[in-house]
Amino acid sequence: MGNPSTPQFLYHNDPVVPLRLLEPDGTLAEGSVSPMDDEQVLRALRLMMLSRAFDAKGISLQRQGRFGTFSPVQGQEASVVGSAFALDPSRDWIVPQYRELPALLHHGLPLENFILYFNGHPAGGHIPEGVRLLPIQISLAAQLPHAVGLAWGLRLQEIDGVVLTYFGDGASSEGDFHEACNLAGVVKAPVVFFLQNNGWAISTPRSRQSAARTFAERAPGYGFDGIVVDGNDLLAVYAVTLAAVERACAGMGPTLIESQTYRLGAHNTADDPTRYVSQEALNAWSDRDPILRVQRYLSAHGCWSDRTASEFRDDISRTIDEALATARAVPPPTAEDLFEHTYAELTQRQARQLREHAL
Amino acid sequence: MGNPSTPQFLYHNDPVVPLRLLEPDGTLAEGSVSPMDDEQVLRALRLMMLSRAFDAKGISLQRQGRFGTFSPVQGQEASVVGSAFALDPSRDWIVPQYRELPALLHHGLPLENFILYFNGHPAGGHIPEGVRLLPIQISLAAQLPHAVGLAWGLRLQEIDGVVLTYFGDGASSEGDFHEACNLAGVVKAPVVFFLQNNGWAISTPRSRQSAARTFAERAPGYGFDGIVVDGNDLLAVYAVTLAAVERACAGMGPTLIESQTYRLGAHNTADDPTRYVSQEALNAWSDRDPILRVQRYLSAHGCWSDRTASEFRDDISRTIDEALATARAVPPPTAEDLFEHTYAELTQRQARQLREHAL
Amino acid sequence: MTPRIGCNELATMGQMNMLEAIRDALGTEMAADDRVILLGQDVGKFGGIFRATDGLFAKFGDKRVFDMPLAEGAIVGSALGLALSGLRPVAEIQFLGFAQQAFHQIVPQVARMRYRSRGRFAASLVIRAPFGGGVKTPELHCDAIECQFAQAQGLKVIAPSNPYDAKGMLLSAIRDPDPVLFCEPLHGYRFIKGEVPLSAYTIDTGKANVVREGSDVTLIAWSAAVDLALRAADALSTEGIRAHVLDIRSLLPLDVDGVVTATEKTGRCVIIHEASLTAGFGAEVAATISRDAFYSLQAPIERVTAPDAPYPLAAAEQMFIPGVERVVAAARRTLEVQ
Amino acid sequence: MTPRIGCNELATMGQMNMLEAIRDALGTEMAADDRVILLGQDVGKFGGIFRATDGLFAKFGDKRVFDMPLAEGAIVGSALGLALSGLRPVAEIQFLGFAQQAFHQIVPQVARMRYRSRGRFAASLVIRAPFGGGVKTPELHCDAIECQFAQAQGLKVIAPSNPYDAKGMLLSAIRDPDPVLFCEPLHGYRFIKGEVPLSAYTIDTGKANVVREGSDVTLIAWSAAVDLALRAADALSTEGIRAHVLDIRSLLPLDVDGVVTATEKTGRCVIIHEASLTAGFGAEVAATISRDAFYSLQAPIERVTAPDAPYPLAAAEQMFIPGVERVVAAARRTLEVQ
Ligand SMILES: Cc1ncc(C[n+]2csc(CCOP(=O)(O)OP(=O)(O)O)c2C)c(N)n1
Ligand SMILES: Cc1ncc(C[n+]2csc(CCOP(=O)(O)OP(=O)(O)O)c2C)c(N)n1
Ligand SMILES: [Mg+2]
Ligand SMILES: [Mg+2]
Repeated sequence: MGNPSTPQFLYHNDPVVPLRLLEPDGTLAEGSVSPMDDEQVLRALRLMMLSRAFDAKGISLQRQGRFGTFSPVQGQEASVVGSAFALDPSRDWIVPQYRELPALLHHGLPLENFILYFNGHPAGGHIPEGVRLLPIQISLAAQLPHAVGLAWGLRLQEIDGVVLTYFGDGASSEGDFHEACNLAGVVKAPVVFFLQNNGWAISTPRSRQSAARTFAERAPGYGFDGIVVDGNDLLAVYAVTLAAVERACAGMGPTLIESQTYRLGAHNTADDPTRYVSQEALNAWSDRDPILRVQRYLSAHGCWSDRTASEFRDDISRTIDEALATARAVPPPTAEDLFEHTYAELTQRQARQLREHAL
Repeated sequence: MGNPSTPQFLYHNDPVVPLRLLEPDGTLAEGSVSPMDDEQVLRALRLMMLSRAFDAKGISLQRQGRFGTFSPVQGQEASVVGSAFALDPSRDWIVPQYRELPALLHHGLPLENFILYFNGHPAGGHIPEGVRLLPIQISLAAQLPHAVGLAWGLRLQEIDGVVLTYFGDGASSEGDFHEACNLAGVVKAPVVFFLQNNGWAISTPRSRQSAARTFAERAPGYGFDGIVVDGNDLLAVYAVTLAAVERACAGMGPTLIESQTYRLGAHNTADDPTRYVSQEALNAWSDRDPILRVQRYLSAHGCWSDRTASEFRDDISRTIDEALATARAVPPPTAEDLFEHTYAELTQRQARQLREHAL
Repeated sequence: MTPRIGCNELATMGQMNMLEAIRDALGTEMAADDRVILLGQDVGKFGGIFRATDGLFAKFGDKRVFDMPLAEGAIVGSALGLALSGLRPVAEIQFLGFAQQAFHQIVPQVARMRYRSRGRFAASLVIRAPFGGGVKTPELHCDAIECQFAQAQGLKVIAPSNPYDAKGMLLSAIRDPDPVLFCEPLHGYRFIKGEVPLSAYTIDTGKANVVREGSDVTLIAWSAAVDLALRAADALSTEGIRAHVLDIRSLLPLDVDGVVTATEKTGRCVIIHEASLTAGFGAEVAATISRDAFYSLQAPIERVTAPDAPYPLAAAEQMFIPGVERVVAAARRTLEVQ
Repeated sequence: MTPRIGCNELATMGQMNMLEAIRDALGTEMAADDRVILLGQDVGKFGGIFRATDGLFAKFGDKRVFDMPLAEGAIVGSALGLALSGLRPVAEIQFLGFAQQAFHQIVPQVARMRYRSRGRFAASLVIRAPFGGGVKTPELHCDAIECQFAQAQGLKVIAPSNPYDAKGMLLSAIRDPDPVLFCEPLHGYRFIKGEVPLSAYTIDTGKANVVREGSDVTLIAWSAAVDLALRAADALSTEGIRAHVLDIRSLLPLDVDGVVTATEKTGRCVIIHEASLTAGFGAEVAATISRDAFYSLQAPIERVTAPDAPYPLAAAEQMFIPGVERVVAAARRTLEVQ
């Protein structure tokens, strides 16, 4: 990464100003060099657009009662995609929260599994063999100690690989955050704590979540570095995450990344954010839309045109429709599904209950 | 406190060098003024010596099977007494862990209650009306959210008072530490987190507890100040705690104080520290004995002589013997004691069980 | 039994669902006692994710209603401290499944403060949390884990089944000197409706309640399962079977006498709950009966519960939740024995 | 029944207490399988506060035995991650009471990983923790809360009563693809002794074990209470009463057939445990019997347990813990019924 945009970690840096490489107008920040080539950026953009399109589709299906409650990514696409692109899916692991669809897809989860999951089909929980991904976590922050244990275990067995775990500003208030970070520091686990500060935990604003100036400032309290990045800047998120991954690979232990972004939509499809989000805040952040920013950047390079845009859109809607069709073709759950995988084998009682159920 | 030794809080200070006012040889550190007058220091010394004497007595009684397992304060007397002296027992609250006997006594707990408690007598749990003290906490760090809630509640009701809570370097790794500090920062609770870093959690050394350079560095992650103090320096501990109490009273919210001290004895009377503590470490810290330091200081002022020493000793052993006698005179627990105070009133089942017990 | 309401009281009654009854209780007690405060995730301006505290922030302001950082342990632990300072906190946990994050504060701390301090300190507080399935929530939002708290001597664990009880029991809980875990039926929030007095009233939370008289078989339940029991009783009545339905209301402490009396009424017992069979609170009810009402028993004690497995994702939940047919079948089985 | 040991095996047997048997199992499996690692507070150089891991740090080094920061949630949560990385973690929680700090990791996380991932990931790990009273420990060190985990479908909750079982069940637990909460009787650590084979062997942890044959009354227990049941059986035998003693060994899953068979043997049942009465696991055992062995029952099912109250401070514990006289009295009561 020996270029002028190498991220500076907290000990050496103002902890409050987020690192930015790409300005909202799509130009590179002064003195910055892009850490991704245009082809990579195009692939990332496709994923960001897929995510945005899936949000829209999911919300509309949900309104028709044809899809379950789920949490859209809208506004956070650079944060999620930039970080996922810094990982090697054949080596690294993702330990997710629940609002990171494009990262899961990039890492190898079939879109139909995600659809099945939020449709409440048991089969949706399955993660294909070989995909280095833990299940979606509903219990906030509970995934963080798992990520640390997994990373530590890889290190103990001298298996290459870094674990990146996603969580929100809200989740960072749970005790599990602290216990996980502290352990990670002690055992120097190759883990990246990727905190998506999207301004909200349901209706609770960032200001009510913590009096800390930044969440990244917590890292020194665990003996490692933290950094704040502009989470709506694909290039900066990618650069910072890549640096953290490389540090972890080099045995330098954990990093806490605070990605400052914004939830442009509702918490989930059951939520009504107009009750608590001001229109001004939304407008301010809409101007910083992460997808527009990348499109402007690519336009300036001559890599983005109305034609590419419409090709992308067609391709994406085909992808989504196919996944929906695949998911729809999965037979409904059976009584066996209720019991299977509780244990490696059915217990006496389960076997009896299953028989009774079948009657 | 407008004197040159006003504690500097972390944002403005090197977080790693502990504040010290009194050198191990009993002289004041350069440019320092004592925050306590000699009469206060004498009273503090008496309590420190009482604590040390009680440790010795308790250990010897325990060996004879006449006292339960308890955790001696030995080595930490300046840390415990200096902090307790900064509080006003008629206004402030203490929320203890379990290794703070002299603070409890100073705050109003009769010594016989403490003896009864560690003798396993139910009556030992009682805290006299008017004494602003929560029960001894066995579940590490669980007391911290209680302290925050109590402090916050006082503030909401505009009742004067600060809550000081004690906990160890070990306890600081629990999720409750994080949740409590974070909440305290958000609601600006008038609470002082007094972390006694005595180098050990049973056999686990400080280095294995956290990779943080200091625990005090965690405070900025919660939006308030932290400070490191020489925990074997009565004057520095007093000064730092008083400043934190005054800040809390003034509505400036919480402070995290890391008192760097050392457990000179065993974890508790069931522990054998020779298995894991090196003799060198013990020697190094014995040279920094907090009681000797105060005695040297007072000697230089002409306030401490062999005669005062022997008067103190006699007075202390009388105090301890009286408390032991009072405790011994309490009748043994009854079946009623098993049930009473579970709820405000006995439940149906409890009433029945008590009747059966009485048969 | 739920008191019959006379004509002259009707003017002072309102038709409410469970949520409205709960909100009404909170507002009533906050107006009456300014020590009562609310805390929890999103309970402020937002009014709670289910709107249980809707309007209370606007009415009582930011010194009485508090949005909390996302940490259940700190919500419960600070509520204990707030209680010790002299306030009467009512804490909301968004879903009972997340009370597991606060388990170490609820069971060994809140429940024990009185005992530990030999009566010096009382943890007079309420923890409200919805639980149970049937509304297609995500994982861990639906788990019926009320029994995991039923060993916590010092705590009261209560679970109303209807709006009338919800309001009265919540008012009693807030006034109770002992801590109360108040488990609310997620399924019933909007579906279960009834007449509720607009004024304040309390209910002896420790007393089981006969919600339907019968002489052939006793159905015992709490929370949303009472509604199921009543529907099963309706179905049974079409076959001429008169079911006696007991709502235990309180798990801890358990009204042993109430359970025994209801069992003796018929000698045949079906216990119904949303949790899985093994180690659900139905076990305690059955065990109590199998000793204290043994001689009245005419048939094996049936438990109709969810199967022994985790609560499944939403598309499978209807197979998981006990339904009317299973209750009816179990009741018939008890009657097949002569 | 614990297998009889032939003469030629004696050379390969050792007299051990519970602790020694546990330590032996850990050392045996660590030598046999280098995926097995130990983690917990003070388990390293210090060998654990009860010395259960004594010598293992010296033998297997700092890549196999880990002193952990003081955070039970992180011990359990990271053990889950370690298991997913391919290791076989055996985590020690110093006292089961402090497993409440990890409740949210044990019940909704460890127990569910297999189910949540539809079999892709197995949480193959063991959590060891001592529990129970009688050794004058401080508050919260003695609480018998094993039943609080017995609703955690996906987890196994087992509790050996003697050194032979302790070793065999621990070896089985470490090899089990499913997560196991291994509850060790604090009281028995040093007091309960027996012959233990020096080689490796496993025990089907899910099968209840008849530890004494009898025909008059069935005593059912687990962990330290089995020893109590045996002492009560001795006392009863002096009155000519032959007690049948069943050690259920496993709470979750429960060996329903084993419980039913043992009950049918005598038709009279006393269940014994260290936890308080209400919602203790005895309730599940009694409830199971009251349905599945109902027709064999000759008398009310008795439960001999601690009273409904928190575990008291040490000087009162002897009044709290169930003793031989109470078991004998309960057994006699069941026999008074004709
Ligand atoms: C332990 C726990 N407590 C409460 C909830 C309910 N809940 C679901 S999402 C959410 C807010 C999460 O905020 P954040 O972590 O910032 O993530 P975001 O939704 O903003 O992506 C809450 C409180 C939960 N799922 N888990
Ligand atoms: C939640 C919890 N886990 C474990 C224990 C067992 N235990 C008792 S004291 C102790 C060490 C505490 O260390 P620290 O907080 O530094 O306090 P110190 O003993 O050094 O004063 C441990 C692990 C406990 N009491 N509570
Ligand atoms: Mg958020
Ligand atoms: Mg310590």
